[in-house]
Amino acid sequence: QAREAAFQARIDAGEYIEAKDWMPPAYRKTLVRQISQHAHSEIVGMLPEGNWISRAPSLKRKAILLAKVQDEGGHGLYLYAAAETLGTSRDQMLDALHSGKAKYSSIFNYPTLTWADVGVIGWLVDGAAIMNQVPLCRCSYGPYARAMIRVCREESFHQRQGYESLLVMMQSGTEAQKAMVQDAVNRWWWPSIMMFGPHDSESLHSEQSMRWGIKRNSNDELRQKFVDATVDQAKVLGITLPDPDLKWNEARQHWDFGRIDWDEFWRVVGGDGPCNRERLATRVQAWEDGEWVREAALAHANKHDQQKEAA
Amino acid sequence: QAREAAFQARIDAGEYIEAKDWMPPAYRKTLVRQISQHAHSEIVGMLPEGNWISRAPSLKRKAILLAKVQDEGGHGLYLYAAAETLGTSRDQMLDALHSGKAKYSSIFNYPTLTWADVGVIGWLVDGAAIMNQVPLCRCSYGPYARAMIRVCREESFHQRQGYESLLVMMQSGTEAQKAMVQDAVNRWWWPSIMMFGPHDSESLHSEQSMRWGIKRNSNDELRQKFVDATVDQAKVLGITLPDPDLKWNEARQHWDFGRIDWDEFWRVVGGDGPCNRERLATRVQAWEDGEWVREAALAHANKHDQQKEAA
Amino acid sequence: MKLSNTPAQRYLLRIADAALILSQRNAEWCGHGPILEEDLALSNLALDHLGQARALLTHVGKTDGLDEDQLAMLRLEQQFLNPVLFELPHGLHGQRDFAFTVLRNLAAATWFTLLWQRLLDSSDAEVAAIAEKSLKESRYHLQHATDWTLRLGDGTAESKARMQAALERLWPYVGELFEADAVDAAAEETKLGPSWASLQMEWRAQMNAVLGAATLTVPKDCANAHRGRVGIHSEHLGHLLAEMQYLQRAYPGGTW
Amino acid sequence: MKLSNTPAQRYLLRIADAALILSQRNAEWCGHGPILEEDLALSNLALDHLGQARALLTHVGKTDGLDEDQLAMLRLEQQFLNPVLFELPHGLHGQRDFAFTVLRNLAAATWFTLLWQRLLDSSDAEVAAIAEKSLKESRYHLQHATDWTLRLGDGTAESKARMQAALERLWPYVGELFEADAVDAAAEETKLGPSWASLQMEWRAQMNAVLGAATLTVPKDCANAHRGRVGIHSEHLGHLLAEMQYLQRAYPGGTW
Repeated sequence: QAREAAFQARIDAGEYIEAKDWMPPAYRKTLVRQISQHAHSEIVGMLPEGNWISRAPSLKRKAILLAKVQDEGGHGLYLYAAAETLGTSRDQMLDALHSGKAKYSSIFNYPTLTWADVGVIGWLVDGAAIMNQVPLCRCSYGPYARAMIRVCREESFHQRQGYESLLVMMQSGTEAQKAMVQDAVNRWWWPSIMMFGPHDSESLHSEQSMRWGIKRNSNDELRQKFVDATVDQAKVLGITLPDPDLKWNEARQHWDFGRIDWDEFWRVVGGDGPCNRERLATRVQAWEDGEWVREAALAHANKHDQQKEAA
Repeated sequence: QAREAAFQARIDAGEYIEAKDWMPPAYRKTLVRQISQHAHSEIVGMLPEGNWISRAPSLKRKAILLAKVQDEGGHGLYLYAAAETLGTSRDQMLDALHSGKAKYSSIFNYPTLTWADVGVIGWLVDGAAIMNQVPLCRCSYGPYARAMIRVCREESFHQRQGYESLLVMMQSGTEAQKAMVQDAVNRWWWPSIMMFGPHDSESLHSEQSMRWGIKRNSNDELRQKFVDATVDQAKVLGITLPDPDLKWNEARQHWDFGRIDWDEFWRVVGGDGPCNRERLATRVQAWEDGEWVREAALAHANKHDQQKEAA
Repeated sequence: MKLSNTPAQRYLLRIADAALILSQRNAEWCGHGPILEEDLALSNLALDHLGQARALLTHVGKTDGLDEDQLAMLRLEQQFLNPVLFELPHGLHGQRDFAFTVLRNLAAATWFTLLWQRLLDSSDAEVAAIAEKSLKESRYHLQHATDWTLRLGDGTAESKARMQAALERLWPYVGELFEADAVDAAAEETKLGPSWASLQMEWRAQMNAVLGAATLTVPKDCANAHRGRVGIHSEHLGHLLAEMQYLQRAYPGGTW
Repeated sequence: MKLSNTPAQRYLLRIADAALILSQRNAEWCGHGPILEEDLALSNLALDHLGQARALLTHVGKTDGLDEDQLAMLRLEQQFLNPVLFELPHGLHGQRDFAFTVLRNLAAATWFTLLWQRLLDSSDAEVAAIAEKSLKESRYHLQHATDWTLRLGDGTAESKARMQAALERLWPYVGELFEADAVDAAAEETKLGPSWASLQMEWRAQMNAVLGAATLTVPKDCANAHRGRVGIHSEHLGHLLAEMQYLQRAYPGGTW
């Protein structure tokens, strides 16, 4: 009891909690869930964009995309490492992903259908992710906060690259390219603003997470911030956001936007999005196909250790 | 001894030998080898052309190609059936193919690299095959001769289709298409004239096969006939055959042609052609992948029979 | 590609593309079948669907002066209107899963048979004529796919497990075959053809009967998430088209 | 595509295309590696090779006013000059065989390291500069591939069997790396770079050492039947290019 109060006091004082510090089991559990989910999202998130590496339209774009997807894998790596400081192994977390117990960001259950999707994911999806993640750089758990600082720096870079690639197509491209960009925006806009999660009134866990300094802003707050920022960027691009209800609200000093299709949101979260089954099956297959490699690496390391001991 | 003489007399009289007739073991063995090799060639021969079905440039060409490759499978079917009349099962023959014991035509160890290869295979490879096969329609073994009549009819059709597709490209196509046709002819010409086998002086088995009425013309005779026929067709097409020594010999009333690279011929026959390993591996994999299907079909048939008996 | 994209054209393109893309998929078995006879049967199936697609594409393009190859080889992915079911690869990662092939062909043949039957009464005489020829083919395909479903469902323990797994993979995609929308409603209105939703009951009854006889368990339905019919496909179609259209695009202006 | 196709261009294109096509292949692992760390390592390898290819292509195209993308995206298959080894798929039928990937990367890194080393002395200063940067990368690739060859060759019975099988599949393609021809001779003559044949002894010595330490058996040599270096490829390159070049061809005149 006293320990909990002391713990809460440290958080309230803005101190970082470190791996060796005492923490309430529920805090630990919440963090493992959140960090591993974030790590899984990076790993599964490699697949939709990875789908276009072989078909990137220029060598420069291919290099940028390959480096970006690689960065996502890197984010996965240091997020798993951050979660491991809380006492859960990477294999345990992967088991939870592969068995369907752990979640990953629902956005990756949509398919990438054209090259413009790659740019739009950079602009909108990474943009929304950054809005969600920047506050986590001040998260109360030190290892997570430090991982997020690195993640956010790279994500902003990706977001600018994505936006720039769209700008090139919209400003110097052919009509077919412009149509491709608009089509991609039409498909990704609503899923992107769903990335902030349900309305505050429907959001579980939020209050406790706020108190623990794991969450710093409400879903609706961040969503509004994202919409406000994006509307201007869309104008510069010269594309139309697919929401007829989008308009400036002078009183609120914010952009109003239309009703989100929460049925779709929950359907995709629940497993019935266009790609849920395939994404998971792809990860599971990669894992299973790689089993003999992991086994051999382990066997080799063991042999090698024995030889060293024997020597 | 007397039986052998009587057998030879029947052949000399131009009679057909049928499955139930007595025949010398060596005659049977030679036929099984030759017919199964021919059947294997049809099956393996589906692969190089099959490589272009997904990429055929028009729906009409796709339909023609698909039908053609299907015909080859059909030829395989009735050739296996003809060989089975000699007491060897299809599974035994396939085992021999998959283990590398049985051969198939070496021409299929070359890759199909452009769409024009499909037309050139029709024109040159099927053309050479027909030269080899037409005499077999009068082969002494009835079931084989009858199978060959059907095979030859379809092969001539394929040959005309192949030639026609080249003609369209050469007469109405773009420069890039014409270059593609010439390139394909450059690659397939020499392998095609190697299809008639080694020079008569080097050819094993030939004499006995001639006496048995399994072979009716010598390799060099057929090769010359093929070259003579093809030179004119090449002129109509407007392509150059890649042999600087090709010229009309007034005295022989035939076309002279350059030295064949027998080293290459024997290398490919011996297993070191560009595609030998892959062709065989592909067939073996299809067979292995299909094992559960064949087992299930058998299990189902057995169950079904038992149910009928029980009823 | 100046296609007017009238509702009638879109209705027919959905069918034409279903046949075309399924043909492209089934042709991938050519030379790789588990049994030579089956290799031939799948090529035959691919040929029939290719023929159906050609007839419909030719008909659809006529008013806009577009031929079958312009429609097949020069449309972009978003302009293909087949339901996603038809574009799925046979196996997830390059493999060919014969169980999936058989079950998709069963689902497709059941659906095509019902559809052609109704299209016999199309107000478009050309469509009715195409349906008449195609119906005979699809009935044969249905028989063939039914036979194999029974054999493999009620074969060995392994074949049953493979069939059930393939069925689970396939099932989320069948919903799209029966969604109602404006294109569909317009076709019913003009008597061009039936709304696809109206085929659903009969399709389910037939599928349940065959799958039941094959000792397979029909999976639970899930909400349909697929919208190939309005040009929003899976990630697989783009790869398929990259191959299918490559020559026409690499050799522009060619005569083939 | 108005490439002069001088012997010097062809010599450099062989190297550029080797790097480009190998990059395309290794990138296929992105998101599918057996271990996350290896996923990243293979992407990194692909990125390095892509960078090498871009530098060389840019250099090769300069005199003809062609940029890297025109060379990469608009050449036809017969104009690619990489040895066939680099275009082979990781597994025969769509699968990714990590054993093959490791061994090809070992063969490639050994070869690239020797080649870049000699190209440091190229009479073409630009080539020498590219070689200097690339050599550092290839040395790292070599270390990485060597580590994995040892691990998997001398790991479990299964991994050893897989490695040996992959080695048998790969070996018929290595001969092409060391064939001498006129393009090669001209490069040696002008000191543009070494004849590839001159790398052979050292390559074999290094490979034998690593494969031996990995308890693998070096297969018997066979006559080289492959001629990718003069534009005669395997059936695999066409499929790879259909994907790689699709967008440039489907959206002509685009700015990316």
